[in-house]
Amino acid sequence: MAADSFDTAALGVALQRVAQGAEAAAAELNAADGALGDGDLGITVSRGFAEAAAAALPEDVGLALLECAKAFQRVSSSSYGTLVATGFMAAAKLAKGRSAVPADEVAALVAAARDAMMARGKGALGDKTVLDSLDRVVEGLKGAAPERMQEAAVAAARDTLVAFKGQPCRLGRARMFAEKSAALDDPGQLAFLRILESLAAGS
Amino acid sequence: MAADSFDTAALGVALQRVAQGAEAAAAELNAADGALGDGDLGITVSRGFAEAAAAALPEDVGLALLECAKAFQRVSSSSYGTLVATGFMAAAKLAKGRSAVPADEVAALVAAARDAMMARGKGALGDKTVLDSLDRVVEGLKGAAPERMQEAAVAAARDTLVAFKGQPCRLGRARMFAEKSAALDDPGQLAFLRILESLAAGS
Amino acid sequence: MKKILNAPSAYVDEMLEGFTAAHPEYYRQPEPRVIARAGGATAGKVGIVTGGGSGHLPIFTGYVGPGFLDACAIGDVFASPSAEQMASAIRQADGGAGVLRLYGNYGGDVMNFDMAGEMVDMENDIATTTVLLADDVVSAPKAEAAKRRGVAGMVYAFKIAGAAAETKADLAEVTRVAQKAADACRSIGMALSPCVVPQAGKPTFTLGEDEMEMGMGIHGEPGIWRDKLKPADAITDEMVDRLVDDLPLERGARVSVLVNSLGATPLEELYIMYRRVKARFDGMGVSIVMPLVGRYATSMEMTGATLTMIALDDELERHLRAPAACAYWQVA
Amino acid sequence: MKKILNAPSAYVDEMLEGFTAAHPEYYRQPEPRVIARAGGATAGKVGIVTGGGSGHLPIFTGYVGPGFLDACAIGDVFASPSAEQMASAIRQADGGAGVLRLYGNYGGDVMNFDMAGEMVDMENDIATTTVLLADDVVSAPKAEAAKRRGVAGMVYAFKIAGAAAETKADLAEVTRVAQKAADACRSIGMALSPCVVPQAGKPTFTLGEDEMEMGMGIHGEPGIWRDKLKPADAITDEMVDRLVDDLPLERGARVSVLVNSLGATPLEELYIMYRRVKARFDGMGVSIVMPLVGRYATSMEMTGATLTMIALDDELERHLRAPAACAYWQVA
Ligand SMILES: Nc1ncnc2c1ncn2[C@@H]1O[C@H](COP(=O)(O)OP(=O)(O)O)[C@@H](O)[C@H]1O
Ligand SMILES: Nc1ncnc2c1ncn2[C@@H]1O[C@H](COP(=O)(O)OP(=O)(O)O)[C@@H](O)[C@H]1O
Ligand SMILES: [Mg+2]
Ligand SMILES: [Mg+2]
Ligand SMILES: [Mg+2]
Ligand SMILES: [Mg+2]
Repeated sequence: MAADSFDTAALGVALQRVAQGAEAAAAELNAADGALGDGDLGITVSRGFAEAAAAALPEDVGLALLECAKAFQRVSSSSYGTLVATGFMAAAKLAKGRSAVPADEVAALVAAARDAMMARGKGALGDKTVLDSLDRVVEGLKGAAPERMQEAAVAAARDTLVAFKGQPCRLGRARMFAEKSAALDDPGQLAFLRILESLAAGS
Repeated sequence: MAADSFDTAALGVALQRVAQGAEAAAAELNAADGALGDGDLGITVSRGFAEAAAAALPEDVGLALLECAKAFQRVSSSSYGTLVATGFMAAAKLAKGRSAVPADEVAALVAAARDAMMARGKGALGDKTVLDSLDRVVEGLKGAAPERMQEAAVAAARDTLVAFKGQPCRLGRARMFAEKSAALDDPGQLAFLRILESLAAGS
Repeated sequence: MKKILNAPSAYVDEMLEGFTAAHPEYYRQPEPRVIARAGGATAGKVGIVTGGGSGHLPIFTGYVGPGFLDACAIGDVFASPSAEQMASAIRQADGGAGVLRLYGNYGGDVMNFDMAGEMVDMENDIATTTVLLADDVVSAPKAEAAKRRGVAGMVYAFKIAGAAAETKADLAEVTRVAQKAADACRSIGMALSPCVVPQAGKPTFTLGEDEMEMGMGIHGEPGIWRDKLKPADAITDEMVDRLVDDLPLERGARVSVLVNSLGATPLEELYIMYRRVKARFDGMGVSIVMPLVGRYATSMEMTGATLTMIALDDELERHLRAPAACAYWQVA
Repeated sequence: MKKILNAPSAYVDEMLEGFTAAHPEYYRQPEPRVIARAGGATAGKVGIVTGGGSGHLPIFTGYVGPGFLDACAIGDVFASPSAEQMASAIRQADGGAGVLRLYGNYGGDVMNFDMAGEMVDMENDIATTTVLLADDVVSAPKAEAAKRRGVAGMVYAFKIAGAAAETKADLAEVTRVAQKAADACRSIGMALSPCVVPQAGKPTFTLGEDEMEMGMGIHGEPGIWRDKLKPADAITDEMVDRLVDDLPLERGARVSVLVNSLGATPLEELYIMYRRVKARFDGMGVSIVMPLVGRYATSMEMTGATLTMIALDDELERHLRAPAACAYWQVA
């Protein structure tokens, strides 16, 4: 994604990297989710990206993103899997019919994902979920030069965790553990950071 | 029972003594039964004799023995309780209509109890149960002078335990634990010894 | 193994109070520890009574109802009811055509039921017969089959004898059918963890964290072997093998089977077992009629399962399929 | 907490195989993880689908049957089914009159069922509505009642909505009745010991040897307090109090109540609780209609119980009493 635009080939490379990174982070994410929920988040993320990375991707970037959505739907029906699938689907709609998407549209794709995920999960910004990470990443990407985008995204995802330290989760299973969840990172936000880090690390 | 005959008053005194002795032996008997069965033998014996000792006894020795049978039936439906009730009932039949029973008839009463209990429980001599104790006590009592009868009975009950050391129980719950039961005293035989000991101790 | 109760000594009586309050359309407690059909005995019908210790619901008293039993005497947890209570149950069941005593082969129960029979014979002129359930193949070798204890096979005997009695057959005939059903049943159990008898307050037995015992009885009576927990299919295979060893079946035979939880083992796991049971009988060319999967004969919160099979002929199958109703099993 | 299974990953699929093999008169598995009525959808009738994680039998899929539900999507233990499986279940339930999605308010399930609704709307032109069960009074304060999770109250909603659909009422009307039933339900649970999710292989939570947790959810979600185990009457009193606090009842009101075991807690103890429930409602001048006592919504081998109450009017009572049949609950 350091180029001025990204195509299906670039998406494929990115998925490989994230699949590797997610695999490596799975135990950490399971543990984070286990402290507040059912402990399946690492499985969800690693299986989802492994499935997406293994999928044959059409040249149409929109259809390629749709394949990613389907991959997540196939392997996980946990909240995060469904949300990620929803996000990919929304981005797919925007990208449909094109064989490359300019770098300066990436923020719009992420914003579309964020909005669709908010609609799907009936969540609000500030609830301490992955939605907050997406929102900050959108802001961070706006106006960033193509070669700085990955770095900006990672920084935004990291800032999100810092910003929500001490606040309770207000959505999902973690909502039940107000006190405990305030002291801990939201597992979904943490997962998003690990995803972006593995994307950046490989490049 | 050191006299030449026994009446309801003597029976009442005997029941008091055995009730006390059974109470004292309850924990030991529960434990012995617990090793091979359901651990309720001490409760059965102590509750049964307490109930019998508390009963108002008619002068007719037969009817007095019948009250003992009913007392056991009221408070316990475990095997031993039912068998003891059966034994009292059989003795009651023999003693009915009399206000005193000569000492030299005691062996016959015990024999009647033994036979009724064999019929009720479909047990045989040699199965390592209370039946064997009764059988040896009958033999021990035969021809014993009135003042030696308690001693003879205790000795016979004690001999029974010795004689069956190493043999497996072949009736009741303990039957399921052939090996273990061979190494242990039959709880019902042990209970019978404690009953006779408390009878003798008080006199 | 934690229990919801008030005083342990009130466990059975409070249970029965709730039981009759919840199901007044089926059950009535005319006197303490005796449950009878809500509608009372049926004139001219052979009555069927059972009885035994508490802690096995729906066994025993749950199977009182039209097409099943007429009355039941209820003991303390895992303990026999008294002969007097059994005699009361017999009187409640009496519709003038005699009463069948149909219950599990446990020493205390047998002595008390025999005594009860003598009582009602003397006092009430009620003719009684006895059929003992002795379906647990592990509890004695085949040569001493009469010494075997009765477990979940009772459920089939209750259903079939109950249906025979509903036809207004006489006491000898109902007894014959009940004995035939009892003879056609074979059961085996396995346990994974114990239960707690309220008045004892401690587990009935102990098993290691990943151990199981094959053949264990419903009160924790010893089984055949104790070893590491095996996969469901291996457990089920051994159970099926032991049953058909004891009662060989020909191709084309019909059976019913009951995969029964002792309490804690969930339905999910019974279905995993039934899947294998079905495959095994399919493989033998034996067809399964009206399979039962669930909690039909329990040991409170014990973990484990029992497998019962009953070999059917036309007569037994007809009675098995006849209408019957209680709070736990309805056949329309 | 020991389990009878083969591979943990096969737990749900093997369970469903056994489930349909045992009850072919009720259930059919037209595709993996989707259970439909043996007889298929009823033309002209509103279909009702549900879905959710495994491990709660008879919930969810057990309540497919005449007078109850039409189809169900089944997830892994304690996990949502996929949107695709839910869409299949909706298609199986569709008799041309639209489909009601009736299920518990859990985040993952809601997202997937919403997605499934969009799918069948786009692909199959099936009109759908949603009613969420949110009966657990402990899971959110009354002001945020829409955030509450759904527990055993589902059983009443399935029964009542199912009866409404059987009358061939239209989708809006069935939805109205279902929502009314859902709104009339209140539940509370208490747990004594956890269960083991097969793929996780370890207990869902831990509680001290003589501790209980009041208000705990069916997956071990936290409750109101954790303390020494109390007597049955004290536990029951607190449960009743919390329910009628949340939904006050007048003298002369009618309710049905469900005293439900989470799995290991035996029937005996549910009856001890029901005895107290009955006394409490008697004391309030509230009558109990068709009480349910048993295992209607479980968490595998968890120890504990839930109490559900549904306030009835003539309409809800009529639907509650209407004929219905599944392998676990028959109303004639
Ligand atoms: N309704 C929601 N909207 C947005 N994000 C959510 C929502 N529910 C959960 N999440 C995010 O998903 C993470 C948990 O994902 P996952 O483990 O898949 O959930 P579960 O196993 O509880 O279904 C949370 O940490 C949170 O960031
Ligand atoms: N059928 C029988 N005949 C004779 N004695 C028996 C019989 N069954 C049991 N016993 C005696 O009773 C003792 C056990 O009594 P008890 O604890 O009351 O039995 P349970 O609790 O198993 O009903 C045994 O040790 C044995 O001596
Ligand atoms: Mg999770
Ligand atoms: Mg999950
Ligand atoms: Mg005993
Ligand atoms: Mg006993």
